[in-house]
Amino acid sequence: MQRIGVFVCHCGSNIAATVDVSKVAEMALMEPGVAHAEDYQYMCSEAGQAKIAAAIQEKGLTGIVVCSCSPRMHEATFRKAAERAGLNPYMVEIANIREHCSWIHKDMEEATKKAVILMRAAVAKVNLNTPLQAGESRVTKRALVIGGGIAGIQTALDIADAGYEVDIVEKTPSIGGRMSQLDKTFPTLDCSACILTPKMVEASAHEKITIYTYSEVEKVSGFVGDFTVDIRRKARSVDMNKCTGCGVCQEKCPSKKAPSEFNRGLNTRSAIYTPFAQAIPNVPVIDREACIKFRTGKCGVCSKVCQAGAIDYEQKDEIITEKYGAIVVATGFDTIKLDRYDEYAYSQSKDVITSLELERVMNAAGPTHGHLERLSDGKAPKEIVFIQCVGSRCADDRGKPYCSKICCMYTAKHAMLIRDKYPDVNVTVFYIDVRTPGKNFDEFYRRAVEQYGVNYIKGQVGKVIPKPDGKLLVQGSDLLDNRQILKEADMVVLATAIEPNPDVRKIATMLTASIDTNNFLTEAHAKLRPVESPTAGIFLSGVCQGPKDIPETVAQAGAAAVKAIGLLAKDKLMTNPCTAHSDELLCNGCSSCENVCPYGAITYEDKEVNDHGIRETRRIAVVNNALCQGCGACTVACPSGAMDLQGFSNRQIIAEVDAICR
Amino acid sequence: MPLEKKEFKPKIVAFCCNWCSYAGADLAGSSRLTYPADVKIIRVPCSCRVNPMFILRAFEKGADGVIMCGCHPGDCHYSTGNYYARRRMTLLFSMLDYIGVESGRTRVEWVSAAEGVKFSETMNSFVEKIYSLGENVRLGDLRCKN
Amino acid sequence: MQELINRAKELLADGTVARVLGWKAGDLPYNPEPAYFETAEALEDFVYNGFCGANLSKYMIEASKMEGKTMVCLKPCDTYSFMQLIKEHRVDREKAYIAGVGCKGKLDIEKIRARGIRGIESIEGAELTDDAETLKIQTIYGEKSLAYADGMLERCHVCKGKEHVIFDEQIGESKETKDAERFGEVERIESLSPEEKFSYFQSELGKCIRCNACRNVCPACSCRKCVFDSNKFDSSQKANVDSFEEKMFHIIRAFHVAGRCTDCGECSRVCPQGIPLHLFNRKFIKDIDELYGEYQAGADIDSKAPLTDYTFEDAEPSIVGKRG
Amino acid sequence: MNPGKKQAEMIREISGVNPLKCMKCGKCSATCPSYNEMDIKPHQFVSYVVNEDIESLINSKSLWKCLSCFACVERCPRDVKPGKLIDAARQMVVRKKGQDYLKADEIPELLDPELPQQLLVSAFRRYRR
Amino acid sequence: MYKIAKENLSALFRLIAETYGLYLPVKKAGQTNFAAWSEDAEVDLMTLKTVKSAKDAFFPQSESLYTVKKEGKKMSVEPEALKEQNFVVFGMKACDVRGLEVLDKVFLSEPVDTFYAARRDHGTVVALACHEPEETCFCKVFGVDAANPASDVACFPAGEELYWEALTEKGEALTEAVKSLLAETDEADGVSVEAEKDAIHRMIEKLPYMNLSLEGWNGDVLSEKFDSPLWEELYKPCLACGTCTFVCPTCQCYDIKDYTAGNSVSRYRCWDSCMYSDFTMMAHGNNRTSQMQRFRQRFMHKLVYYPANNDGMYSCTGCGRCVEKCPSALNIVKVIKAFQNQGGEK
Repeated sequence: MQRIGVFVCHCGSNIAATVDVSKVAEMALMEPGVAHAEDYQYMCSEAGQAKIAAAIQEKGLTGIVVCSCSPRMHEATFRKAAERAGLNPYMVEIANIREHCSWIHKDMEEATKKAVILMRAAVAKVNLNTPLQAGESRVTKRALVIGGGIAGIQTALDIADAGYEVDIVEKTPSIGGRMSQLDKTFPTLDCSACILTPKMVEASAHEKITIYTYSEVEKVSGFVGDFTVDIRRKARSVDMNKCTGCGVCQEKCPSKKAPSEFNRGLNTRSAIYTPFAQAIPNVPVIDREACIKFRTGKCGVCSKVCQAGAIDYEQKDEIITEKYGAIVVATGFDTIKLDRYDEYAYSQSKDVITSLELERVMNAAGPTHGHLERLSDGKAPKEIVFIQCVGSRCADDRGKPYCSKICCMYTAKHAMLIRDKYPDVNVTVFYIDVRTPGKNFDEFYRRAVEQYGVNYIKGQVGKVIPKPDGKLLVQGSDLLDNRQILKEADMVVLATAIEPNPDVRKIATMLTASIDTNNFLTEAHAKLRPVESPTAGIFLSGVCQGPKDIPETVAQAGAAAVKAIGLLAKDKLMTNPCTAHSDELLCNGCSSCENVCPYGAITYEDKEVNDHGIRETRRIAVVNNALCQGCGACTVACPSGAMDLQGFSNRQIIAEVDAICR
Repeated sequence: MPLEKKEFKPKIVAFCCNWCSYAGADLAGSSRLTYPADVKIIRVPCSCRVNPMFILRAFEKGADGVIMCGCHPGDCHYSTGNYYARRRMTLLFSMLDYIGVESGRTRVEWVSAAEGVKFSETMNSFVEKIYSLGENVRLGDLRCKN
Repeated sequence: MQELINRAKELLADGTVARVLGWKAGDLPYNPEPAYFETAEALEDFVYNGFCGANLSKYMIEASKMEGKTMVCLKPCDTYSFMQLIKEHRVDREKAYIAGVGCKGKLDIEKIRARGIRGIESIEGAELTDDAETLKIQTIYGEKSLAYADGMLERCHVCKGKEHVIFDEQIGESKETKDAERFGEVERIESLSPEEKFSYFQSELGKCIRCNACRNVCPACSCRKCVFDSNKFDSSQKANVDSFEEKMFHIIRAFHVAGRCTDCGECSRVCPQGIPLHLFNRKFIKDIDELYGEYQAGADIDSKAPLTDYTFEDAEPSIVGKRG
Repeated sequence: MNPGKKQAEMIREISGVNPLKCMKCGKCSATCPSYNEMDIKPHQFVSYVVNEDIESLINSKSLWKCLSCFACVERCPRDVKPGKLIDAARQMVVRKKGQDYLKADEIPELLDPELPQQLLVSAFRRYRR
Repeated sequence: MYKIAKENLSALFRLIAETYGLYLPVKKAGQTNFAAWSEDAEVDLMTLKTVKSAKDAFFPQSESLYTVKKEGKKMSVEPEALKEQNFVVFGMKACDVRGLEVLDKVFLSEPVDTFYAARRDHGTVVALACHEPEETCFCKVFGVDAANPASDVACFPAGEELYWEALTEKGEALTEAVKSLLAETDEADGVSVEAEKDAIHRMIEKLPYMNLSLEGWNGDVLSEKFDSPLWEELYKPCLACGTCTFVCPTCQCYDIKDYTAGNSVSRYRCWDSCMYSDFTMMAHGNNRTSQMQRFRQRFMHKLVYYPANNDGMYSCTGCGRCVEKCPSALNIVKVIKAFQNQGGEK
C-alpha cells in the first residue's frame, strides 16, 4: 500500500477563486492510500516545494499527487522536488485543476466537485505507480538545418561557430532563399544582396558547415540526440568537383525558354542554369525537363563547350545517410496563389503583380534590369496602386486568417523607393490598417507619407478592371471620406499573403513535429519556448514557425542555434523511462506489436521461460528501451495484454477511468 | 419511475494525447474557453495508447459518453499512432453501434495543441449530445449505477 | 476416406510424419473427435465425414512443439486459419504435413435436432464419398430424412470456396456449398433501429454462460493466457452478476481477432447456447472490407493485417454515425 | 429590451451574420455598384447593426437601392456579408407590413416588361432564403 | 393423483405465480433454459433437455454474497439477503432431480451453505416424466427412472392430460394451492399413466448407451485409475472450455470474486470449472498445471472421489448434456467406455 501525499495549490487566486482548495485536500484524506493532504498558496514556489519535501520525509510518503496547473507546466518541477526529497520522481502525478478546471468553470461547487474527481483519479493512478529509472542515450554532435535561406544560414553559422558540425539541406540549386530575391530591405533600405551574400559565402567557406543544395530530406528516424536522416541529392548533371563556374554552358545553351524561378517567372532562363549570379555553390544544374538533350537525346552543347568536362548526363540521384543530434527546420515561405482573387485581375493583366514580383522588377538583375516598367508594354508607369492585405486576415477559405506581418512595411518601402527614384510617379496605397510595430518601423512609414508623399487611403479595393487602352481601373473605397473611388492606374501591386513553404507538411510528418491549421510549425510553448518544437531535438527557425521579417528571422535563427547548441553540448541525454515492456509469460510472439512500432524498438528472441514450472523455449518480444519512445501503440495491438507501458499502464489508466466514473 | 427525477449529470471521459489534445485542452483553459465540468480528461501519451478495453470499462463503470482526442492525422508525435487509433476506434465504434449503443456516445476528434477553441467547441457539442441522449442504459454494470 | 487412411499409413510408414492429426470415430453416428494417430492400427478408428467440422489447425500449435512432423487434415477453410497461425509465428510450417482434405459442407447436429429428429441410431449420406444430397437418419422413433444442405453448418452456406490456400497434397473431392450471402445477416442487423439491435443482441448474449468454448476453439484466440484470464486489465473471465461482462467479453474477443479472424465459424459451431457469435467477427470483416479494402485473413502470408496498417486517407470514426 | 436591440438581434438571426467579425476594410463599399445611390454605405450597414440603430437603416434610401447583387457578400474577406444584413433589414420591413415572401408561382403575374431584371433576380434570391 | 388438461397449463402457471416464484423451461433466442415465468415468456415443455440444467434455480451461476460499502474512510458490510420467497421449479426431469440430490450432499452437509439451503427450503420441485428420451440419455445407468421422477410433485404427460402426483409435504401444499385447476382422476387415468411409463421404459431400452457398464469404478480404484496412461490419450482433444461443467446438473465448484463498483465492493460467487487453467489458482501457482490433470480431475471426481465420499452415489446423472454440447465430442461416456475396454485387456 502506498502512502500518498496530496498537495493542493491555490495558484494565487487562479485556482482558489473557483475551487475550494481546502475541501479538495480534506476529501483527499478520504481516499485509500492517502496519508497526508494540504493546500498552499503556490506549490511551485520554493516554500511550496519545501512543504512537499518536508511531508515526504516526515510522513514517509511513497507517492505524491500535486493538484495544480497542467503537468505540461510543472510536472518536471515537482518531480525534481520529489527527487531531492528522496522520492523516485515517477512517483509523482499531477491533477490538472487549473487549465482543466478552475479556468474553465465558473461555479465554485461544480469546479470543486470536478477538482475532487481529478484528484481521486490521480491518487488512484499513484496507488499503482512504480519507481522508474531514466536511462541514458548518446548525443551525435552534428546538426541538420533544413532550408538554406537567411534563417538556415544564420542558424548554421551560429552552430558552426560554437564548434559543431552542421549540414544545410537546400531544395533549390543555391542557398540564399527568399532574401536573395529581394532588392532592398526595410527599414534601412540596405541592398539585400549586399548583406546576404557575405553570409552565404561565410557559410560555404566555414569548415564546420557542409551544404547540400538541390537536395531534400527523404527520411528521418531516431529521436533527440540520435536522428538518422536520409538526404536525397538530386542529380545535378554537373560534376560539382570539376565545374569552375565559368558560365559558358549557360550562355551557349540553346534551350532558353524555361521560366526563371528566381525571377518569379517574369522572364526565362536556360535549361542549364544557376538561379542567380551570386549563387552558392556557383555550379549550374540541368533542368532535365527543359533540356533538349534529355528530351530528345540530341544536343549536348553544354558538354561540348565545357572546358572542365563537368557535364555528366548520366548522373543519378544519390542518397546520403547521416546521423544528427539536433534538427533545425528553416523552410521559410512562399506567397499564396492568387487564382481565387479574380477581382484583382492578377491573371488577366500583366500589370497587376505581386510585391515579390515587384522586388524582381526593381532589381538590377531582374527581368527589366531594374527599370520600373509595365510588363505588358514596357512603358513607364505614371500611376501605381498598392493594395494591402491581399489574402491576409481573411476569414473564408480563399486566403489566410492571419496577418502576414511584413506587407505593411515592404509596401511602404516600395512606395518610398518608387517615389524616390521616379518622383513623377503617383503612388497610392489602399490599406485597412498600417501595422508598424518594430524599431524604426513607424518612422519609416511616416517618412513614406510625409517625405515622399505616398497617398495612403484607408479602405480596401473591391475590384481592378483592365481597360481596353491597357490602363487599369481600380475601384476602391475611402472610408474616411466615405466615398467610393475610381482610379486609373498603370500598375497595381498586390501585397500578397505569405504562407509556409508547402513542403513543410511533409517534413513535419517525417520529423513528427506538430503543425497548426495554417501549416506553421507549432512551438513547444507560445511564450516560453518559441523556437523549439514540442518534439524533442527539433528546433524552429524563421517563417516556418510564423510570419516574421528579416531582423526577427535572424534573431530567431540565433535562438534556435543556441537551443541546438545546448543540446549538442551534452554528452548524454536522460531517456524517458515510460517505455513499453513485455511480460514474457504472456507474450505469444505473434508480431502484432512489432508491426505497429514506429521506432523498430521491438525485436523477437527465442528465450527459455519458466511458466509456473513449465519450461520451454518461446518466441518473445523484447523492447529496446533506448529506441522506445513510449507511444503505447504496441500495448493495444497486443491481444494478450503482455505488452504494457510503464507510467501509463493498463491498470493505471483503468484506475483513472474507475475513479472518474465512480 | 421515481417521482423525483434526479437531474441528469452525465459522466464523460475524455482521453487526450499528451502532445496535441491535452495541450489543446490546456490552451482552452488558459484562453478561458469554457466547457461543462462533466468532462474529465485522462492523459495518455498518444491516442494509440487507448485500448478499447478502457472505453468499455468507462461505460461499464457508468460513463455516459467517451471521447478520444488525438493529433491530426499526419501530425502524430509518434508519426503513426493516431492512424492506428483511427482504425481501432472506427471499428470499435462501429461494433458498439451494431449492438445498439447510440453512436453519439462515442466520438473521436483530432485537436492540435493550437486548437484551444476547437477543444472547447468539441467538448461543448459532445456534452450537448450526451445530454440529448440521456443516461447510458445499454452498456454498464448495474452495480455501478448508484 | 480410405484414400486418406492409405496415404496416412504410407506417410507413417516411410517416416515422413510421426503422427496423423485427424478424427476418430465417436460412439454416436455424429460425434467424431479430433485425435492423433501414431500407428497404422490406430488408424482403423480414423474417420472423415460430414460431422468432422472441427478445425484442426489450432491443435497444430501444440503439435508444432512435438518431435517430428504431424500430418494434419485440413479442410479448405481450415487452411486459412493455419496460414494465419504461420503468419503469427504460432505454428511451425516445417512441422506440418498438410493433407488438404475435400469438403462437401459440414453438418450441424443442432440443426438436425432442431428439426425434431431425436433418438438417433444411425445416419447415412454423410460420408465424403456420398453425394451430399440427402441424409437418411434412423432413430428409435422411426426413419427420417433431411436434405444435406438443411443440416449444414451456417458457415458452409457462405463458404469461402473449396480451395486450400496451403497444403502439401490434396485428397478427396469437394462440392461447392455456398448458397447464401456472407454478410446478409450482418446487413439485416445493421438496418435495424438501435433499440432493435440492442434487444437482438441482448437476448442472444443473455444466453451466454461464459463457458469460453468460443474462445478456446478459436484458432485466432491463440493467446497463451487470455486477457480475460489474467489480471492485466482487471477483467473477469467468469460469469458475473451483471450481464455487462458478457458484452465486454464478446466485443473485446471479436476486436482482438479483428483482421485476424478467417471467419472459420468455429465459435458459432461450438456455442452450447447457439449464439451466432460469428456475427460479431463478420461485422468487423465487413467493416474492414468496406473501409480499408477487401481483406481475407489467412489468404496469404505477406499482407499486412488491417489493424496494424493504415493509410492517410482512412475513414474517420465519425463515419459510424453517418453510415446510418 | 430596447427596440433597437431586439431588431438588431432579429437582423443577426435572419441574416446569420455576425457583424462583430468586421475588420472595417471597406471592401464591400469598394465593390458596390449602387454605392453612389446610397445614403448609408454598405460598410456602414455593419456599424448600424452593431450600434443597434436599425430604425435609420430601415428608413434609409439604401434599403431599396441595394440590388442584392451580393458582390459584397462574395468579396467580404471576413464573412460579414453586408448584403445579407441589408436584405435582412428589408425582410423586417416586409414582414412588418404583414406581407410574406413572394411565392414562386405569383411572380409571373407580377411581371412587367419595364421591370428591371435585377429586381427579379433579387426577388428570387429572397424567395430562396 | 390429479390431472389437468395440457391446454390449461398456462392458467396453472398464472395461478402458481400468484403465490410462488415460478421457474420453468423458457425458450429464448432459439434455446430453452430454465427462467422466471412471465405472461409473455415462451414456455417450452417439449424440449427434453434444457441447455443448462435446472441447477441455477438453487445454485445460480453467479450470486452476490455481500457488499462492502465505503463512505469516507468508514466501511460497512451488508450481507446479501437469503431467499425468503417460496418458489416452484416446474418441468425438471428425473436426471436433474437426481442432480439436486448430488448437490444436497455437498451443500447441505456441514458446513451448510446457507444460500443454497435457503433456496432448497423455499423451493418446490415439480418434475416432469420424460416423454421422448434421446440417444444421449443414459440416466438408467445411474439408477434414475426417467418415467418416475423423485420430486415434490411428479407430473406425467399422457395424451392431452398432465397427471399430477404430490410426493412430499411441499408437494401437497402446492397441490392445495392450485387445486382449483386440478381434476380428480379415476382408475382409467391410472391405467393410461402406467401405459405411458411402460412406453418410456421400452424406449429407454433401445437407447445406444443403455449397456454402459460402471463396472470397475466402484471400490478402491483411486490410484489405479489416477495413474492410468489412458488419460494422456483421452484429454488430447479437450479445449479446456467449461461447457461440460456449466451444462452439468451436478458440477458444484464455484469461485469467489470481488467486484469494485465505485464506492462499494461486492463479493460474489460464480460457477467455476475444473477445466479452466486458473481453477484453484493460488499464490504459488496452480496445483494442476496441465490440461491432462484438469481433465482427469473432472472425471475422477464424478466417478471416483465423489462416490467414495457419498456412499457410492456417482456425481453423474446420465443427463447426456455433455455428450451433446462438448465442442470436441468428448464426454463422460467415452471416458467410462475407454476404461471398460482397457479393463478387459488387463
